[in-house]
Amino acid sequence: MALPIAPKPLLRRFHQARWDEPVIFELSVPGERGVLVSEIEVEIGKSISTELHPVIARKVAPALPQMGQMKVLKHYLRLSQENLGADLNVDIGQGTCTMKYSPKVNDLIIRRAELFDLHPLQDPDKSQGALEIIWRTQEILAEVSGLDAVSLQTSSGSAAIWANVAMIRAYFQSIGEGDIRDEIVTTIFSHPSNAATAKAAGYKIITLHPDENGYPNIEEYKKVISHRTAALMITNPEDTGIFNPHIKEIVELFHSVGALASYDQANANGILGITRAKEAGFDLCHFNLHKTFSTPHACGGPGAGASCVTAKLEKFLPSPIIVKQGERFILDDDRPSSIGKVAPFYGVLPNIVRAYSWIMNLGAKGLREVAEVAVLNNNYLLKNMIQIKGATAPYAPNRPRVEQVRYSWNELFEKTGITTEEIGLRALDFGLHYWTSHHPFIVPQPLTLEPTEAYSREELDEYLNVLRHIAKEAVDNPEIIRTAPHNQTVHQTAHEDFDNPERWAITWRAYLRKYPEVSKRKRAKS
Amino acid sequence: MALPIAPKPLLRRFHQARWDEPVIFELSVPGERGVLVSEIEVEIGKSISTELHPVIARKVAPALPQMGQMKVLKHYLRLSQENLGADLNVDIGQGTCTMKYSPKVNDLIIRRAELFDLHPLQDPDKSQGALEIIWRTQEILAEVSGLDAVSLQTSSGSAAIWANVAMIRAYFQSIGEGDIRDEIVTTIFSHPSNAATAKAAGYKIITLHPDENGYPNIEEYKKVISHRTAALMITNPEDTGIFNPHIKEIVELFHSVGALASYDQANANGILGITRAKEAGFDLCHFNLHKTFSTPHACGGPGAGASCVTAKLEKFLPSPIIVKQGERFILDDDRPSSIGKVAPFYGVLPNIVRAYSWIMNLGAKGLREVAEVAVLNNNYLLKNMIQIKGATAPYAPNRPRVEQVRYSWNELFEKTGITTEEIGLRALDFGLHYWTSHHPFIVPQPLTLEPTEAYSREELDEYLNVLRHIAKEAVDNPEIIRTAPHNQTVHQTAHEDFDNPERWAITWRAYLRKYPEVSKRKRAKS
Amino acid sequence: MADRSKSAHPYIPNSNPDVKKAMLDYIGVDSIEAFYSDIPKNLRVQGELNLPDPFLNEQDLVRHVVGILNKNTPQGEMLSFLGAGTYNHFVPAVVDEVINRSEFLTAYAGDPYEDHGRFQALFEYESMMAELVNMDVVNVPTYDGMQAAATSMAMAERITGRNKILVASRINPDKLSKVLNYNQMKLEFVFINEIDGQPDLAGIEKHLDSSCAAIWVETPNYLGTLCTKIQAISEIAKRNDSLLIVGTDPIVLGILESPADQGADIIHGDIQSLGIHCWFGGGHGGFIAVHDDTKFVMELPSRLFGMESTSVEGEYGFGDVAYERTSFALREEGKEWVGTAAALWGIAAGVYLALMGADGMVEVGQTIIARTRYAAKKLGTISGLKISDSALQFREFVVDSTESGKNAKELIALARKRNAEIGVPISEYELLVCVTEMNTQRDIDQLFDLMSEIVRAK
Amino acid sequence: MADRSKSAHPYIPNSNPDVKKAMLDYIGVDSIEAFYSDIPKNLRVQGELNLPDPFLNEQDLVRHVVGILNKNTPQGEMLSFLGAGTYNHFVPAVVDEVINRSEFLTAYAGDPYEDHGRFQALFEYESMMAELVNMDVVNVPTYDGMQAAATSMAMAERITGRNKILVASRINPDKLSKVLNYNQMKLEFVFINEIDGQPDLAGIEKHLDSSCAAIWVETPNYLGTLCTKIQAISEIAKRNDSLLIVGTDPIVLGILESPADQGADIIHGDIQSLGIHCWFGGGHGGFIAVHDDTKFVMELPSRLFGMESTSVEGEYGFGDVAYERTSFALREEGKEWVGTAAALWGIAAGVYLALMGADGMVEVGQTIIARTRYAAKKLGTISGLKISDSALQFREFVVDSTESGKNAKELIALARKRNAEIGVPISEYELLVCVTEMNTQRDIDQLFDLMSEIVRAK
Ligand SMILES: Cc1ncc(COP(=O)(O)O)c(C=O)c1O
Ligand SMILES: Cc1ncc(COP(=O)(O)O)c(C=O)c1O
Repeated sequence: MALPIAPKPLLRRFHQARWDEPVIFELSVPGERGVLVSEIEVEIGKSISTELHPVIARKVAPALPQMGQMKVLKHYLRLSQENLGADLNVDIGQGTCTMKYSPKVNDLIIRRAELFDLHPLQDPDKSQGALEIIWRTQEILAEVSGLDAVSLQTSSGSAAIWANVAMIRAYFQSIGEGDIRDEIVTTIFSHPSNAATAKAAGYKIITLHPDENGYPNIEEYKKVISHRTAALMITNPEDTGIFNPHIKEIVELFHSVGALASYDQANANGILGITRAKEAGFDLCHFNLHKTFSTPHACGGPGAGASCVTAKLEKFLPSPIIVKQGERFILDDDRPSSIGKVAPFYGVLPNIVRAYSWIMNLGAKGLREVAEVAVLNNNYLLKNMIQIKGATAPYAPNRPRVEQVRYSWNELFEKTGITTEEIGLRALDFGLHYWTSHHPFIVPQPLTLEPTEAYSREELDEYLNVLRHIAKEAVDNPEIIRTAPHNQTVHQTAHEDFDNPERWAITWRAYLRKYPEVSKRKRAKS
Repeated sequence: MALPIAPKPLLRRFHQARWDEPVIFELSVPGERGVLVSEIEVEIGKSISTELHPVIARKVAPALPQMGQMKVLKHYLRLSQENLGADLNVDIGQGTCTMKYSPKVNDLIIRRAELFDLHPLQDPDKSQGALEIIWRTQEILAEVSGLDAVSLQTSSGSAAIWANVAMIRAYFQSIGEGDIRDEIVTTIFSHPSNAATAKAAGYKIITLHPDENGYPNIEEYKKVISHRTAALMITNPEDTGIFNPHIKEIVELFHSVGALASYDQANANGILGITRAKEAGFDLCHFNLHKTFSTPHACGGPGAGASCVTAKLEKFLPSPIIVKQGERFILDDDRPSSIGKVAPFYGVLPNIVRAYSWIMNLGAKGLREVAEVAVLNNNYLLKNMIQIKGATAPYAPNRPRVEQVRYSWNELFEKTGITTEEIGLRALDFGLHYWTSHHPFIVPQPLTLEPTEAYSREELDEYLNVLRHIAKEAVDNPEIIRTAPHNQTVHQTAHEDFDNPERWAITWRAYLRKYPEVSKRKRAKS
Repeated sequence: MADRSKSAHPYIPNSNPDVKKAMLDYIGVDSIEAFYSDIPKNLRVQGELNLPDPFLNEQDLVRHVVGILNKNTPQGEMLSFLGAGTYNHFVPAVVDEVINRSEFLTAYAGDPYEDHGRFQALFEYESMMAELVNMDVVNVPTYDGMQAAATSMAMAERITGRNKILVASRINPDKLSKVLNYNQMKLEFVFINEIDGQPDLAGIEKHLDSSCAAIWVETPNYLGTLCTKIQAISEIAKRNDSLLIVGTDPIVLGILESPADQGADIIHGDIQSLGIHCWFGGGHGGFIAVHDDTKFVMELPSRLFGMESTSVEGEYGFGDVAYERTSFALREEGKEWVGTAAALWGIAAGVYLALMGADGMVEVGQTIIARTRYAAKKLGTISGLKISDSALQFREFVVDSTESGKNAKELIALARKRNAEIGVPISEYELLVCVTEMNTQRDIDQLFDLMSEIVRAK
Repeated sequence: MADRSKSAHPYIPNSNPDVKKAMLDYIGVDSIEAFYSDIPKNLRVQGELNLPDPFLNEQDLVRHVVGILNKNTPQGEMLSFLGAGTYNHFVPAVVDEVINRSEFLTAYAGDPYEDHGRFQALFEYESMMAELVNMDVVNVPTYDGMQAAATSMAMAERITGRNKILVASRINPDKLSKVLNYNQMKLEFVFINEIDGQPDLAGIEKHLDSSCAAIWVETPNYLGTLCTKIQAISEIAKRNDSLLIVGTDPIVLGILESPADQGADIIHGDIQSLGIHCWFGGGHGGFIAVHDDTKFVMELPSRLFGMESTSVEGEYGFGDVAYERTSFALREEGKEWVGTAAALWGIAAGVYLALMGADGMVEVGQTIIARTRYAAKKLGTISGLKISDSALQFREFVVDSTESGKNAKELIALARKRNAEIGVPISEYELLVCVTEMNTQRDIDQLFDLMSEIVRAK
């Protein structure tokens, strides 16, 4: 042992932080306090009782943990280290989710009282800044989609799709076709939320399957549309990363039977400034600000959704909308055809401001650069991936992909019995997240990679090297894969109980109730 | 594998995050950028050249890494996870350093433009808030020490001690004894900075050693003081945690020969509101705001020092001081006897505000509670520690300790050959920091534990359990200790090169220069 | 020296021309255009998007955006008594510290291995919420309380197979708008007016029939009134095999008996009060709680994180309970849908509850009650204003200004001139005033002075 | 319900009376007093400390402290051209993100194992600074640039065994105060006035003798003037076996040849410009750079983090180089002293340099030069003001107002009335004006308008 230091091996020798933390209730010590509450002033205390009506007064205080402040902090900091986070990861394995850099400057910008300490019902004269940013973001997204009007009220992509479905429904009700048009057409490689929200709105769902090109033949659409069709709800490029070049024709087909067409642009990352809802003739579309527009994913929300519509549908947008009047920004709530509220107030402001900042740092040229480099990165991965033995990119052979590719490990599986889930668990040992794509697995043993613009070539190579290595291990040493993860916070987790109502434990209290031996043990200890 | 889950073992199964990160230069890719700079306006660009005089213009840009922003962030986030941090640790193993909870609310309070974006020379009318907090903190610390005047200009404890030495020097110069009084007396269990700063100020150092009580017999002081003595500089309780009850007598002894007495109260945590510099007659003392008063240690600074003096020495305090005039706070710089500047401007403002907030959350009662619980925690540890086979608490047997104890593993070492350093490395495997105390090791195989008020009984027990376990391992399985750490970011580090000028590498460029094979390898790779 | 035009964008490392070229060469194509060959010309945007000029460097960007935001005035810089859906409660610093951790802020959909922390934190959130409501099952938060309400109704429809909801409390109109629109294809809503702020039991009985899926009560209701009749309504519902759905705000549950203990089958609400800033109304999350009964659990659309053992003894593992319910698994055959929701706010609420503990939740309830009652009492002494009995009010109450001759909008306008927000107008002469633990006695006394003044003002 | 008096303090978990009692019982004493038995009665504080009433809960505390801080006006809300030791440069968000990470913010003195991250980050800081200065050794930051200067002189004394420093540049008076006081027992300082802002070579030669430990030059000097004579002075120094010590600001080193390449033996300065906010003057750190020469390295008092191999191939380890120099190891026999210093600012500066990269450092230098020159040129056109040649000015320059009849203090007072800070007075009629990349053309044009106006004002 002495200088110089040998070269590092090809693969990172990773271990995730492991704190073996108890569940927070186990850290409770009677009498400890995490934070004290503003006290009732002596004068108020003298004259005012705090008793509640005896019928409703709580008799037993809730059994929350009692912990000193540093203990609470420490527990959650440790848990945070046990969480990978896009900031620490080469997060290209979560295809369809557009994991990209959420710039820290945008987080810094939002952490100010001038944003977090605004009440939605305060004098609009004192929230002109917030309203201005919402309005500007609406304007920008109108241009990015090519459509005419935008609402930022929803807090996720699916909720924005929901709002779009609700507007479709309202539109047909407004023209007296609400009862007739009860079908919505989607494709199996469109995000599940298109089907699910439409179903929740009361529609019957017709799902088309792809041919060898990766998308349904246009003839399939012709077979299913009719006067009962309310709308097409489609992602394009679909989850395969394949762009359906017939999209305009398809939209026209729907229009020809009086139906609408709604475009799921949750992920517009590969086509920013390249092609839009407008060019293909869509009536509605939505964006996820938490994907394409970089707001952080926040462990699964809050996100922020944008619903964009043509002028024809503008009056159905959720209320209020923010409009500019002279130099002032006002809330317009007087909109009788509106579908009303889909979410509280005006949307997830911190995310709207973040997205606005992100866009304003890039401009039109920058957005296009985002798209181009995302697509470049994706095709670079594709070129490499299909050279890995056992991996394929189903459909449309030799065609480029847009922003992502749904790969298949089926060949590897057939040869070795190693599944995509197992590969995923093994990838964790190298500090990389890997997701096996949405059910149902139309593509067998799927893996969807979406590199976005945020990752450097070296990082893409790191990911590829790990996959190459695991593909080789599947042949040479499958046991190490089957017993993975080895270098993670926890080890292989059982899962039978998760689907067994008698045995599952969704909360600590349910766990103690269902497994009294644990409570007994705990009581014995203390 | 199924619910319920078995009890956790006694010791935490810990692994620190391991990212195996390259050195940042290895992450550089030509052309990448982390942040762009405000551009020269077109109009300025047209009329103004940016060329420097050719004699001094840099010809080759500095060889800094070139990295995208997310890559920079990711690198440092990963390094941060590879750093333990008091927030994540049961940080009682860094005795003498008063590791305690640095409340997050205080960090939140300081992160505002009204503090970080103030210029020290801006209109004092526009920085009254900052001046007010400095002034209030001065007043509070005067009361906590019992002395008359306070400067918060320094950024560490040692620097505050330095300021105190410089004032002692100025004092004797002012009374014409500057040349005569050239000796300073300290004790071996006073913090090394007392001796070192005094030496840097030009003094000869006389260091007294303890008797079996843990402090020098008062007769030893009598032997060394004379008209050449400038001052006593002493910590009390000393690093052993033993309070010298004769301190008032000792101070009087120094006064009797015309010398001053300066009290190192870096760590006053066990005696807040219990005893002060005033009561023992000291002329000067200092506090570390980053210890007793909770400001975060910041990887080793910035801290914040407070120098406190009696009225007699007030005129020597560093300039400016902050004084209250009517309702205004002003900077007084017109102080001809002042030692001048010891540091820029008015001190480390963020830390002064943090300390102020901490004190204002506790008040007099709270500070005393801090002291009492710190001492309780310490004596709880002591009671447990001396029951561990192989561990002892040298000096003053059966006496209580104040806020810390210097223990010795000498018995364990003699029996097993396991050193305190080795125990320290093994403790890391359980996620605990352990420090072997300052050189020189007067106490053989030392360990100084200082639990402060911040840790709960359960946390103290966790630390004790680990030490008990290691003490047992030393007998049963010493090899596992000798090869530790096993669950850390890195493994046993060589150290010979650190003391070999031919081989050490203090910077990446020096490394590449001294080990040309590395550069060659890197060139070959790219 | 430096040629600034060649810089890669800081967020796009491979935008550096040399890297691009090398990658294109590797792939074997000439230009990025090649990857767009599937997009027909007539679908292509002509030229550049028409967007405002960007601020390419961070310094200028910050100046621009912060410049706009500074046109806002935060509540902290005024006297504010606004509620009506978004509430100004105290957020301990530790909450923000935790949810701003990169690891939590930027994570998304990792497995229960590399995202163990997220799973555990949300399991703990579920568990602490469960203690508040005394029920064994709480979801990973959905978007907001409005969605939680809407979904609770939809669940009742699926559970009972019936299609009518009796609305027995006065509901926040925004929430109602959402609930009605959401459920319009499947549920009919019948409104039964409150009497003196309490549900009208006789009215409920009158409308009860075999099509009644559930009775919907809120406590506090839109006007801040706590409901004393939940137990009674629950008995009525039970007799009819209808469900009792109760909306509440969890911040009251330190002092209020959980509706579950008075017979509620489904409890829903918004968690914004639990450690989440106002964010101009953009900081909401919804919870739904049910008993650990398959019939109910299987109708929840949200994710449910449960605990599990691992291959190592004593190690806590986590994962998705009953994943096959969800739209992720089943598309339109799943329960409603699931996706990005409000997980980070759930973590925030969990940290908040852990910090507060039992004592904190009791105390904050007491402080709010005390200050609400104090404010109601004081304002009631102003001639021209009428406040109904505040004994059952929590955090909000109604001020009726009819007698003063000034309507709510006029009063608000006068107050705003004095940098104060005195409440939300809910009818021409009625103001909904909100008092939280953030409004100290001094604030309330100031409100009193101000109201006295503006009521009299000419 | 809740008895608020029995709560443990949130920062002191064991302050709960039951826990205290249990611990005392375990120890076997009656009360905490027992632990203080060594502290004689006459040393005990009588009664309680006389401190202001505390704000026991976080909500009230925040309101109190933020209330005081809000009396400040940040530079961002005025027109500001202040420098003279603390500089308003842009701080990228990532810098604050990194140094606010709990792990870095609260760590202290861990081993190179559990604190691997801190060691690596500071090694990288040293290494990036080393590239800026083109020297192989840079310390873990000391307190500030003033201390770095003072220590550089002390090092020269120890290295050469000589006791005189020739001060050839105009030095910031605060820094000078520190350096003189620090070194008063060991060094004599001889001041050689500059000629036209440049060191006086002849003057230096005149004072050079065998007692001369070093010549001290600053570039930029106190007035912002870059020094063109370092090479020449280095040759003079070398001939006399004296050292050349150069003070600089690292933010200029993207465009300025490193003084090391012109013969400097020790370079020192402040790192506040590199990603650290102004903090009212409380955000400073000092660097000292030397060549990798034992004679120099062994005289550095600060910690030096070096790289090492570990027992695992390819793993980077880190640790303290030449620890036996330090006061930690040797008490008064160490080199000056070491302790808590400014490590976190070192990490900040490292992150800053990594973000900026070579191009960024060049560009920021160019932007500052361009705007400084533009400002000097514009202000020079105002009649009554005189600005000397700005060709060698970096970031600061002097405005002489003699001809206007208004002195510096008057001008400043007039400007402050208009919410502007126009500079720092350095003599009766001289103002030191500072222009950084934060001052855009618009700001400078506003400064011009304002100066034109106040120079004319009656
Ligand atoms: C194409 C597409 N549509 C919709 C969604 C749903 O978005 P959210 O998770 O925000 O509900 C996603 C996210 O995975 C998506 O990729
Ligand atoms: C008693 C004592 N004095 C002085 C110091 C020096 O403080 P600093 O590290 O801030 O220079 C310390 C810190 O370890 C200390 O414990």
